[in-house]
Amino acid sequence: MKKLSLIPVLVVGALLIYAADDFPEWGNLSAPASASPLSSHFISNTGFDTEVPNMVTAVLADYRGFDTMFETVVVFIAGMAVLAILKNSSGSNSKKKNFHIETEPDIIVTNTVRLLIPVIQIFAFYVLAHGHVSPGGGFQGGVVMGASFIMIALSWDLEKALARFPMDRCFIVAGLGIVLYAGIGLLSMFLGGEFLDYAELANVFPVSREMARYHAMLGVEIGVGLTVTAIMFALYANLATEGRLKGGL
Amino acid sequence: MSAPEVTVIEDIRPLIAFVAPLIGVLGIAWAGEKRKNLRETFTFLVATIQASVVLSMVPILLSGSIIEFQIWQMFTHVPLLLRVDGFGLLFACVASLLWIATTVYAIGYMRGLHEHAQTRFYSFFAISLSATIGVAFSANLLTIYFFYEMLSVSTFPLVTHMQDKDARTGGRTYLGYLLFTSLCLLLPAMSWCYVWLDGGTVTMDFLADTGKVGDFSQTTQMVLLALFTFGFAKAGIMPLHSWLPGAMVAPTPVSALLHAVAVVKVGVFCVIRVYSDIFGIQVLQDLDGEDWMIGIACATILISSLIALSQDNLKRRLAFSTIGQLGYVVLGATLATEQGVGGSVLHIAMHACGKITLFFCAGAIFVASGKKYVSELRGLGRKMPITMGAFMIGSLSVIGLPPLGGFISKWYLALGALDRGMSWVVVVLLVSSLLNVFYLLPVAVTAFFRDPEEDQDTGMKEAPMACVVPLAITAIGCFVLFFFAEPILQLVGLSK
Amino acid sequence: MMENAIAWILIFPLFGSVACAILGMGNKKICYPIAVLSMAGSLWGGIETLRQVIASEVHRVSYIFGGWTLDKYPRGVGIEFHADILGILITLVVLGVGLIVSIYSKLPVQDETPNKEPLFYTLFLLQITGLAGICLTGDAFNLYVLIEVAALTGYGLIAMGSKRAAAATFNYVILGTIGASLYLLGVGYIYIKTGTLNMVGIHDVIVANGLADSSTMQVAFVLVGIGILIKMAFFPFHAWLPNAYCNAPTVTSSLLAPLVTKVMIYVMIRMVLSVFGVEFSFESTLWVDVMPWLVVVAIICAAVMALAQREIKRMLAYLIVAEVGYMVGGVWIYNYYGLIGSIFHVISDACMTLCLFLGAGLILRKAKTTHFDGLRGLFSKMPLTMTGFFIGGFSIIGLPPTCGFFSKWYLITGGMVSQRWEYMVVLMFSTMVMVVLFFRLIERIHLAVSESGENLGHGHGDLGLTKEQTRFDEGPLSMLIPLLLAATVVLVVGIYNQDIVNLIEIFLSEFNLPKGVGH
Amino acid sequence: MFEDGTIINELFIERLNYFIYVILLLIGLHGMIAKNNLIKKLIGMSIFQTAIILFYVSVGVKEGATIPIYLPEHDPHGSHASHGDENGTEEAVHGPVVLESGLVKGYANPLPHVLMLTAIVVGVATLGLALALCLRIYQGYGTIEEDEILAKIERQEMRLKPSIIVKSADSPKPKTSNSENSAPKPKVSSSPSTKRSKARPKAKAKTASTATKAKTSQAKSSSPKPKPAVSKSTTTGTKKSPAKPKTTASKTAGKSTTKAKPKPRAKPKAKPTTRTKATSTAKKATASKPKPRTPKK
Repeated sequence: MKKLSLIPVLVVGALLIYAADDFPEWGNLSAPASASPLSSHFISNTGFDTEVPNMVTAVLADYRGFDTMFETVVVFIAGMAVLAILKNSSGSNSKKKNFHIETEPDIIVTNTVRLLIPVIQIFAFYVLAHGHVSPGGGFQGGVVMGASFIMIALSWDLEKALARFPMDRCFIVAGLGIVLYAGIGLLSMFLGGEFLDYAELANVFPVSREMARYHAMLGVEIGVGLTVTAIMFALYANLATEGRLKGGL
Repeated sequence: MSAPEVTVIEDIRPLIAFVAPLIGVLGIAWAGEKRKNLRETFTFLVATIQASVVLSMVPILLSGSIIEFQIWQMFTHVPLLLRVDGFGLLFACVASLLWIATTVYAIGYMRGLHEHAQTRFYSFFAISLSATIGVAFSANLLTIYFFYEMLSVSTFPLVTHMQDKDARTGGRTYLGYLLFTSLCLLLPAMSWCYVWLDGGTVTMDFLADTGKVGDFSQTTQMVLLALFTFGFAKAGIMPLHSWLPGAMVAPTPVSALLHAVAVVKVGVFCVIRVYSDIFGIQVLQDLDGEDWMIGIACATILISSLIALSQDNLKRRLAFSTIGQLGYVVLGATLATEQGVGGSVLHIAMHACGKITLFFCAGAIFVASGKKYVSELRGLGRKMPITMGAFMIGSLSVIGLPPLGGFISKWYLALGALDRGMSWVVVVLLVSSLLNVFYLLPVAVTAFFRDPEEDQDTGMKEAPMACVVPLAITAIGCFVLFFFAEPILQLVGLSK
Repeated sequence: MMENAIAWILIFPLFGSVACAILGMGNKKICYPIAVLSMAGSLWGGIETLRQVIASEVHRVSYIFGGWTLDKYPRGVGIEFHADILGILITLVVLGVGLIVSIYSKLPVQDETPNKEPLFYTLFLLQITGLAGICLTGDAFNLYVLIEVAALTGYGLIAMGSKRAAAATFNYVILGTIGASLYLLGVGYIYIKTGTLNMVGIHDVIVANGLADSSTMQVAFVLVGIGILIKMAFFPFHAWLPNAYCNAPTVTSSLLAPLVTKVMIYVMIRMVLSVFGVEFSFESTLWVDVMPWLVVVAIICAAVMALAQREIKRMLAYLIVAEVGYMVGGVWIYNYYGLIGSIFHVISDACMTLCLFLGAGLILRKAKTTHFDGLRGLFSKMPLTMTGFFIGGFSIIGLPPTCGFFSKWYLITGGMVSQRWEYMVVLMFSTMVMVVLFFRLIERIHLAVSESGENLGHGHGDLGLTKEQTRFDEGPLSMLIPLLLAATVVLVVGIYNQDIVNLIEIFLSEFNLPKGVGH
Repeated sequence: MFEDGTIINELFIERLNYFIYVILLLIGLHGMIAKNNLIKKLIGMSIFQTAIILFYVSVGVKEGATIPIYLPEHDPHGSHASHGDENGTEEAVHGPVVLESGLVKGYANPLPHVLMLTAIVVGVATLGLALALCLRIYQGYGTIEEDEILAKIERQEMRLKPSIIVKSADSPKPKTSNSENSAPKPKVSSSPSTKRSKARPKAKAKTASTATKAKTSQAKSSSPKPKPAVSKSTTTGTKKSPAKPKTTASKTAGKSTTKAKPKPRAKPKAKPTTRTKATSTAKKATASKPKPRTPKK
């Protein structure tokens, strides 16, 4: 069986190597991908269209904002699906495993974490908000934020983390993130543009059309950040406890 | 097969004749097992409506026009079109009139035997008749196919009515043959015509597109002819005949109407349509390999008659007889002469009347005495004189003796054969008539002239009135048809 | 509102799903009406878009998200929704099926996944969002994202089923990820050569730069093609499908079975026709020579495996695999009629599979099993369900006037025009297999005979069952009505096939497809 | 050695990234297909996706270009050093401008990065979901080795199979005590088979199963008959002919194509009466099974 599985693998490999011969050279400036009107438009016009210095953020949240909305939805789906799979699923084999730790959490660890957490969370906000000018954005910020809650769960126990961020609230926050994202799109649609045409927000906010895009992007990133934060923590909490949400690692 | 200049009348009546039974099904199902009389009233009512609608169209046809009604556009260029021409109307008349008789008979038969699931029986019976009328009034090949399949499926619950092991075997053979041929032979053949004829604009209309198949090469034409002939397996041509004896597990009214009239006649009706209205007489006569088809039809006639001789089960014997008689009809179509086709058309009516009488009798015997086998019938003629008398008449009609209907159709068939210069076909006809005598007459003779067995219960008498009256009527019909051959031919438009 | 109808198609279920997730925490009962309403709203958007598409001169609606309109910006800067007739037709199928299933879902979801209704409906609506998006999107990468949306929700929905569902889903995850990743890789190959992700843009660049002979594009075609074939459960890659659909909850299988494979076939048609173009796909690759034979193998194997099953849902799952073979074959026999047949079969197969799975769900609910041994007497117990179920069955066989007949007619005609006899023969073969499958089922239900052929009753219609077992006992109306609705749709699509085919012909008229001799 | 046009030059110098990604991709693919452990499959999946990410990012590389963030001199808001954006009027004066075409080559292509951000997120989501499935599978079957799961599923199905038959068979005549007695029998007899089917190859089990199959099919065929005088273990029961069940059994055995449902006779010594016992033996069997196999690896 293992030998057999090599056949498709090698066939795929041969195909890919065959095609690689035809690729433009690595880093070639005149390669179609780099020289296409699309790429040059993104590079030359991002500032003009949106005033965002970070092209990746602009492409992510505005030019291809629709993609990113569904990307957020994918994260949301992952959380919902994991919950759906693991909820009430305690099977026969799960009870023999009991990791309940009787000892108190280590004082050094907890105190260090206590100090670290505000820093991490502020850093998360920074990554999120500063995504316009430096690498960063909603996903990255959200993951860092989610990590801070996971850290609580790791150093104390899951109950403490869940007390701060209960599972119900997790999903409400995640949902709100999507509502925020899609809501901004919807609002711009009601203002006369297409769905996600942030420029239309200039009709109600005292900013130029470009700056409207700029600010709406921040709103969108916050939405992404909310969803990612909540789902990252929810994923951890569910996976670590097989969906029972108590005990755990 | 229609006269060259015709006026076309738009009329909804063909649709009414088709839809009436379908609506009737709702009433039948609603009445259900609890209100038997109401249910059977519905059946009777629907049958009467259908027959009267069909009959009401006869004067229009006789005045030289045809009726059309388009239901909907199926494909580009191909409408689901109902058209009433003489041939179709004749078949519709036969089917719907005999349905009335069968309804009455079925009431007697089913109640006499206390059969189960009579609601289902009557419902699907009505659907089958609806499909039969649909076939009769179809104006093109796809329309006919449409109703043909409807008939195949709607008769399945009737064939498997007994719901036991035999029913399963019979049902499997039945559907296996019919659906295999229609889906695997007919569909490609139709698709072939549709694609390769005249730039895909051919509707395969029976009126407008006659003879267009002649554009194909001889080989292709021959393949198409074979596909169509065997594709309509309801016609029971020899290698594809065994569904018919298998379907005899059904209750007798089903065998009587469907397997003597509706289903098998739909088969030969379709074959005639293809031969005379898709290929056309001229194209067929020019086709080299067409003699093969005549040979197959003749072989069917002879072989089935020989098999019928060896059957002891009365219904099976009649079934094989039916196969032989269907061979006559196909033979007439393959002869591709005016006279031959006329003979085929007549034989549909004549044989329907004769064979349904025989089946009615077989059923009546079963109801009255529970006997199924020919060898058990000794002396029965004295107990059931009307039944056996009708059986005698039916037999003679099928054999083809004047003054009974069967004679005329055979006469025309023979004329058609002579037209083509195939005298050997006439010989086949004679030999098979002789065989008919051998396997049909002994039944009546045994019943009338042999002494009853000793242990026979003496209390036996005629079947219920509801059974006897229809068979008497159809027996009389065999006489009457003898004198109505000419009007029928005039209706069909062949009489010059 | 009207001009954004195409966006509303996705917005309704998207917001509906979030509403289910948030509001459903408090009150589980609210999820069902939300789902039905958002499906209805979405369907409205679909119908409105269809109207716009038909009304427009070029028969397509282009909608670019974010206001990156073509008059001011180059094509492909924003993400485009590109609704041509084909796309919007399949979208309507998705939405219609979604609406019917959402109505159907009330009781089975309550019973089969207790306390998980909000989760279920969230994933359900997002599944529809993903599938509808796949049909509409005009961006190759956005298509990948939407495929993953549909796939991930599908995993979640299936895994809520029986215990075995988890293992089945895991297989699905692995194969599905391979498929989607290969597609993604293929898109990367396209991008490296064309520098754009917009489907129209890709096609323009391929034509303008003459990329047909480029080995990169050839491999991209293979990668995209195989990725899609895995996703649509084409025969050698079908392993994930039967187990996943059999063990899924009733509603899940009724939703996924009609849609997922069909939508992926739509993606293949779209890739072949609109993205790579007719010349590239059919003239400069070997697929035309190879695929019909693979299709032959696929249909035969799937049909034979379906024959071996003794359980309705599993049998249907293999039937889907066979049907996928039909449609793929219809595309690769490469002619006008084959494509009409393929597209129309996508529509009709969705309807009839829906019919069958809804029926199977009702049978499971009332008869407690879908194994052939437990079905005797169902005709008298639940006649309406059986009518609906077998209308779907007859459609699969291809009996008129169900829609299955008409699609099969076009497929056969296509095979005839291309003179692909092997395809025609295999169509006939599988048709006969389907006759056997469904009439065997009818036998098992209708006759008092066991499989090995013994009589079970006393004769005279006695099925060997008690009175209670044959008494009229239909399923709940909320399930029965959707089934009958689906059965009606099967008939209506059949009867009005000409209207649909006319639309398909408008779509196909812009491609240069061989029509056969004399056309 | 490295002249232009040689394959080595083509592949290893100019397109080294593309070569490496292919290798990674193949490793991942092989892991997904061939590995037996579900977690290892997931690791393969991650490698696979990462390889694709590497490919995309390689596409975005431009020689001599910097990251796709505007340098201060190109910043749409102007240089941060000289101008604060303290008031809105600034933009009108110092509005953003389109970058000159000559400068475009100075920035890397942002699009692949954006796409890969999306792909990463999708990968994470898939991975999370797949891990949850693994947990669920582990809960259900107590293992994450694929072949063991398959074996367990097969065994469960087999255990399920007679119960379906029994259900449908005894349902028509629930009153007759005889058929009730006979009905659970195949269920019980099949439970120890869990051990057997584990121990011996499938084909052998199939042949051995014929006898019990006869029994079960007999139960299936005979119990709904009107005559309740059908006793299960002997062949005297059926009125028609005692030979009949045997023939049908062989027929069904011949027909069973896809899955062997081995139902060997109950061993005389192991006669568990309850299900729990059966599962415990099954567990034992699985526990003992991997041991001989692991050293092979």
